[in-house]
Amino acid sequence: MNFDFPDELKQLRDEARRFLSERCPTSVPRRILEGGEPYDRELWRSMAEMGWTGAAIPEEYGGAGLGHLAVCVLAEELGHAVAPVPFSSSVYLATEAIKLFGSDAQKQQYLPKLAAGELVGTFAMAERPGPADPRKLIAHVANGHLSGTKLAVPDGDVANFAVVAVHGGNAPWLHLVDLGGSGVTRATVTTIDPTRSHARIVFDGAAAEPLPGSEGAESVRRLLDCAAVMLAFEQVGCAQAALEMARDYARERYAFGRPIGSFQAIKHKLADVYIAVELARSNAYYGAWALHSDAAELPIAASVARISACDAGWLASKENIQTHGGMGFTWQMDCQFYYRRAKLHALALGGTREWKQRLIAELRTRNTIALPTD
Amino acid sequence: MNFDFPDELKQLRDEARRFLSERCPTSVPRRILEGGEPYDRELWRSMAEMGWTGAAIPEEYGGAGLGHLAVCVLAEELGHAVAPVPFSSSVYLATEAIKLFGSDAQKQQYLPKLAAGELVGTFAMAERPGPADPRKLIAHVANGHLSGTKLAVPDGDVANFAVVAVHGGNAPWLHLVDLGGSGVTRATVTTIDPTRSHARIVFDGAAAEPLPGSEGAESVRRLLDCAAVMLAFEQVGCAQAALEMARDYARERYAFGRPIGSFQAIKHKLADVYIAVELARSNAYYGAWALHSDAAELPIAASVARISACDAGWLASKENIQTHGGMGFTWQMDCQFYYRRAKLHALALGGTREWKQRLIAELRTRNTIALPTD
Amino acid sequence: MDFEDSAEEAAFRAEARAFLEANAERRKPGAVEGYRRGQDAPGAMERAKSFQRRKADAGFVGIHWPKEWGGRGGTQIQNVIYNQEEAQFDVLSGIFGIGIHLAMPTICVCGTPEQRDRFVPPAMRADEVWCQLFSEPSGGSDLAALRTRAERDGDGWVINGQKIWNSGAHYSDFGILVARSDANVPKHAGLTFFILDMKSPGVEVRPIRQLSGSAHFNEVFFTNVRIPDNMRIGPVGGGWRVALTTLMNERHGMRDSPGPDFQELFTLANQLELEDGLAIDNAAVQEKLADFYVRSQGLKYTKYRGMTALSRGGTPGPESSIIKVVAANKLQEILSYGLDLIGMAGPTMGEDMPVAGIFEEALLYSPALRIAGGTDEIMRNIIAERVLGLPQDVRVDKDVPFRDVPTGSRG
Amino acid sequence: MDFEDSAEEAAFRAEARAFLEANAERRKPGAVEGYRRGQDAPGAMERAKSFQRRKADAGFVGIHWPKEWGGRGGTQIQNVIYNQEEAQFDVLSGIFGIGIHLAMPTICVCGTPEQRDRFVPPAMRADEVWCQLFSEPSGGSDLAALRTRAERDGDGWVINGQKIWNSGAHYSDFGILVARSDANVPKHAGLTFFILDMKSPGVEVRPIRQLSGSAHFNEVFFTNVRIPDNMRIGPVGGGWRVALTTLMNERHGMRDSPGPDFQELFTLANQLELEDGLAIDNAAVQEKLADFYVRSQGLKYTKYRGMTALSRGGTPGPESSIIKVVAANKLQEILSYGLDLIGMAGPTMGEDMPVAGIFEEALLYSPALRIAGGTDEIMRNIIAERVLGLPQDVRVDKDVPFRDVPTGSRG
Repeated sequence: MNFDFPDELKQLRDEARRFLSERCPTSVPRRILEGGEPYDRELWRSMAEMGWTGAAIPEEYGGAGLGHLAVCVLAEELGHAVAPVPFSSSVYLATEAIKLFGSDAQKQQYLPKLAAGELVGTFAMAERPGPADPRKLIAHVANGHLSGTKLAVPDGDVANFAVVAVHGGNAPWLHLVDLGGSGVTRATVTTIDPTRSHARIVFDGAAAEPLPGSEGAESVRRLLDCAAVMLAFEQVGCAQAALEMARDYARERYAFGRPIGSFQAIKHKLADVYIAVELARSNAYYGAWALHSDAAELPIAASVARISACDAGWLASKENIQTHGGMGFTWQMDCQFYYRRAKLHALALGGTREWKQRLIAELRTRNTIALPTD
Repeated sequence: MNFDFPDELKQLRDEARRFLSERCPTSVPRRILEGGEPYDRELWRSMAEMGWTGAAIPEEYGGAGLGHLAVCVLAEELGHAVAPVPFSSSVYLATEAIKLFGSDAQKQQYLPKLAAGELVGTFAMAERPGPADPRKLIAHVANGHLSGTKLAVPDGDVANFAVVAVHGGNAPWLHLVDLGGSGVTRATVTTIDPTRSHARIVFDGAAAEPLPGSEGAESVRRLLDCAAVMLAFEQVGCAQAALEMARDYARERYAFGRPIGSFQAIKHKLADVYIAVELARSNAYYGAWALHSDAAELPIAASVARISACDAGWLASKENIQTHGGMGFTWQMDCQFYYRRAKLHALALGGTREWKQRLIAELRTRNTIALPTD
Repeated sequence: MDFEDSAEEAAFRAEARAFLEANAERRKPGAVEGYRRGQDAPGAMERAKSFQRRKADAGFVGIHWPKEWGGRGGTQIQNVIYNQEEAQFDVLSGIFGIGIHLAMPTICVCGTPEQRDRFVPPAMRADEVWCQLFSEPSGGSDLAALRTRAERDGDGWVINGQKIWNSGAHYSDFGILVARSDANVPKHAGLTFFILDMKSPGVEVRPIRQLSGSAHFNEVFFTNVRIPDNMRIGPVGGGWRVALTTLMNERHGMRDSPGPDFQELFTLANQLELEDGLAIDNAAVQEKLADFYVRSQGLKYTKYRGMTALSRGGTPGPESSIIKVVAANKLQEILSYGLDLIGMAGPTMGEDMPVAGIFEEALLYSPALRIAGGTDEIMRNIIAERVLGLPQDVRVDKDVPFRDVPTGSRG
Repeated sequence: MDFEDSAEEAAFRAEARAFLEANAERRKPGAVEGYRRGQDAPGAMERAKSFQRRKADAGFVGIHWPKEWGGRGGTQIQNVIYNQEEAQFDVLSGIFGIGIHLAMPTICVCGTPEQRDRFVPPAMRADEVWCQLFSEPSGGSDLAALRTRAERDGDGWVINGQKIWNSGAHYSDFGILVARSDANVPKHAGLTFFILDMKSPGVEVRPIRQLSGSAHFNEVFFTNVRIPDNMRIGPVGGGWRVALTTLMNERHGMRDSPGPDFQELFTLANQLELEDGLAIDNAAVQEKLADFYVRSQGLKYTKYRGMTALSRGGTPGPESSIIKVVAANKLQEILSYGLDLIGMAGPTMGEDMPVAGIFEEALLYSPALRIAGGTDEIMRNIIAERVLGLPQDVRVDKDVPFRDVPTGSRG
């Protein structure tokens, strides 16, 4: 039994935490929230220099070749710091899509630049309110030109290129599009979390290059599964940070002559948050194992990790505000960062209802695997 | 705005509470739980003498003619006392079925005896685990003879006759069967609540008399709706009693040198129970209004009342045990009566999942009515 | 048992409706009720004042106040009926709520006849607007722990300190203020209640920006602000009892939460396409809808029970104390579920989102509703202690001089 | 990162499995795990004792105990591996758990070498069976508030009082007992820890019948029961520290709840016909199933994290403290939902009900699992104080002599 991260990755996590606590205190997301910049370019550059953006990219393509587990520990720390960078779009989605379905030429072309942080990629899928069901996509490609409208594309206004999901029929379902090219119109949109920029993108016959391996709607689901595991760690980190903020305030804030943390209403509230966060962490570990070992049950593990992480993030971030009382919903307090980000994450790859439905469908097809035993 | 019971019925409620607190303390359900009797015959007789069994039976048929609202206030008190009597089977179901669908001759024959408590009736529907869906019934009637097996019939071992639900096709769906007659085999079954006796009944060509008005599966649903409202009051009374028991114990029991009721863990737990009970009470009032005024939205009101009452009963009865700690799950304590009865009620007319599904279906057909406004 | 007006109630309702039809515009049907969307509109204050004047002249301000206060001498239920009718019109009476519902009743009950006759008439006609100066950063749920000092100085008082969670200080003429006149006695005993002229020198108002971006509250700072003694309400050191009179009138209990409710979720479910058909056809969505509907109905009929008591000249029962905590939490659950259904496209703000973007908007303001006007935790304490009669928590701050009560690094 | 055994672990697992195959019967696949169904079967004790003897002789009792205790000198993870394997067989080691997991470690750590050598060997081979005498009616969650008196009398002690929630007093040879030797000091300071010969005169055992009808617990009464002083563990007045050693070993944290879990609900959903097809095809049922699955998996992998720590020679992290409270509540929710699906036919007890009637059976015993071994409320206090480091609640019973601590009419 070795259900834990190897020591070298724990060291990586400690380094990441030290770096981010110094380089990305909450004043950084606050600057993005209030200022004009879409993300912290400086921070992004340093992350790239440290090899974070290429952590899971093989060395032959200019990456660190540390594998998915390394991305998971970095994701947890970036979530803890609510870092305003396009890491999830570029690393969990764009990079992953090319690794999974790209030709060697495409890997040669994109991965080294992604590893170096010179290119920022993203993933464009949603076309209307409702589930992220690839079979319902309207966007399409006709002889190399992609048309369709994509909503709330994370980092859509700053990314250099996008992996765009289309209804591919018997052809590939994922295509690379240069967002600077012609036939692409992007409009920045305001979201519930302005610390991460989003755009509405209209593709009108934009030049598109297929990812040859991405055949069938399953390939889109596969990409979402991989991203869901890595994002789950970011969500757990974010929830953990909200819990720590609430705990610290409950220790220091007095009411009725005693610390509010000595009242069971607060103690048991935060105990319940701790429970949710630890369940989510354990389930994220399960996802990491499945992703790392390329297990057949990845769709199950990814669903479990995502559902659990979404629940923990929502509970931890809203009860952090509640624990702070009136100050909790002021602009000046940092509670808002976790609350906004937690909900953004919970919507990013589709809501939990979709994932629960899919989880049961997957369990029914292979229910001998991974049923809770003890 | 007059959303309350008339004063004369409030007097009836007070009389009922006084009578039951004296005549039906918890030693009475305990006697039934431990002893051999299926129910408290003495208590039943006195209830009949006071006219409770005939409260909603028109005077022309020997009843008190007080209408459904009277049954509702009595039901609440009987639930509060967890009274071990066949009131719900005989009054909410058997009597109601004959009133709704019986011929005048049938009313003449049955209602006076039901009012006098000389006859005990019940309702037999469930044939297998799963929803109480009349369209799925297998029991059937062929030239006056009924065949089929009914599970967990409340008071099935003591009732004189049963209103039996069958798949009636174009003929009536509800039939009267003399449970003492030939072709009827009943076996007492143990349930989660032995203070209310149940039986498995096999009908093998038993003489059956149709209730002429009960045409179509709708008539069965209609009967369930009417019963659900009256049962909701019994459930609210039961939940209220569990809350009062927990509150009293929390005031008197000391731990760590103070009453456990001074700990927020207990205070907020019981506050949440109070909230659930009051929401259920308000929704039961809504059901009573719809039943009393024969409103078109009865199916909606009955569903809302039932779902709310089931939730309140479960929460109140399980947290009453929790509040009592170790003593709470001992045989000697009375907590068990509310816990057993609450779950029995929650299953009696079908589980909440069924009712929620039905509620939304009803709202969709007539969603202009009764959507929450303010 | 019925939901009908009595003959008198019906007559009054007709009168109220006639006044409103003549003086205000009906809300568009199906218009989504955002959070204070109206109050932030340009020119709102002017329109609000001119309507308030006509409302007062028509006798619909202070409906249930005794005549000697300048009220109509009507009943509580008439008040409820008027509010039901007004709720269907596009007016902003809420801006004057603090003056009409909190300040004036307090002044009438605890103040002198002179104070009453001076302040009530202009408040009714919105010639003078009022705000409340109770909460402090150090206080929070522990309201009586306030620290703003009131020191005797000749024929008056000098105020120093800070208030928070104030609504409308920037447009108010007067405020009701509680301050500590003696820190050497236990906390409830050392308070005194004043009327403050908001134009007094030394009063500084700073808006507090909320998570949602809007600023509906202020911090108010006092630097040697003078208040003449004739602006004191009730005895020196008797401020807590006066403040309780105000808080009674606040009646948190009956307050509901604005924003997406069952109807908005139902509308959304009828619009959204899921994997296999409309959301409203999905059993999982139906079950959630049913849960929310049952709770919404429970609140609605709990209010009806309270209104019935009013209609009989009584006061609402203890069940009204559940409304705020249930409504605020239901709101947060509904909007979270609505966003979950909208899914990947959900984070976008804007009225072109499903159901006019109410789910996204509510996400940002809803946390305040579980806190303002009594946190969930305080509401549950109130239910447990006042309704169920459970004993108080251990109180370490009760019988000690206020200056000796422990305070933490976060005040 | 993997779930595999190390080479040593695999070898040990093979050895354990070989022993079990030779000495016990495998559980039938899909057999529903009721609550202590096995222990109540006729002849259970004899079978349990004979297996325990073989288990001890084969070196699988006290696997991780040091050799000088008479243990195998193995590792914690070997202990876990053996238990995983044993769990697949139809054996009843649980009956001896109090002696092996609680009493012996306490005696070895806090007792004298003589006491250890006298009691450990027979306990390991089940020649002597042990029970625990800690809880009292007046104590409940406030364990240290116990009142059973221990008075000095010459070379020994005289015990008077009452214990409750005892398992196995009627078949036990010895019990570990905590009693109050001094009521004039604060409650934790006045306790002393003893070994009691259950056959001593003055010991009376009365079974407590539970809500479920079965009686797995006893009350034990002491009337002038004599205990020689050499049966005392630890110093006079040092009983609380000794008791804590015992409680540590209880490791509530890692304990799961027996009864219906996701698998049983999944099985039910695959059997039940709803209005429109199988329950498993209903989206509302699927959503509930998913919620339970996610929680069950979360518990499973939280245990794996703890086992990984053990496998590295460490101790499980704080996350293990969540297991009991989550498992007990999940059980109650699952059985309630299962019954709801079974519906009108649901109240009937019996193995011919769906999934062998486990939902109906669990309804009656499940409340105990949220209370026994630490109530939900105590477990949350532990998480809040020991894991999150939140301050203790106000303690009015801490620095006063025990006899002066307020007690209510309900003890």
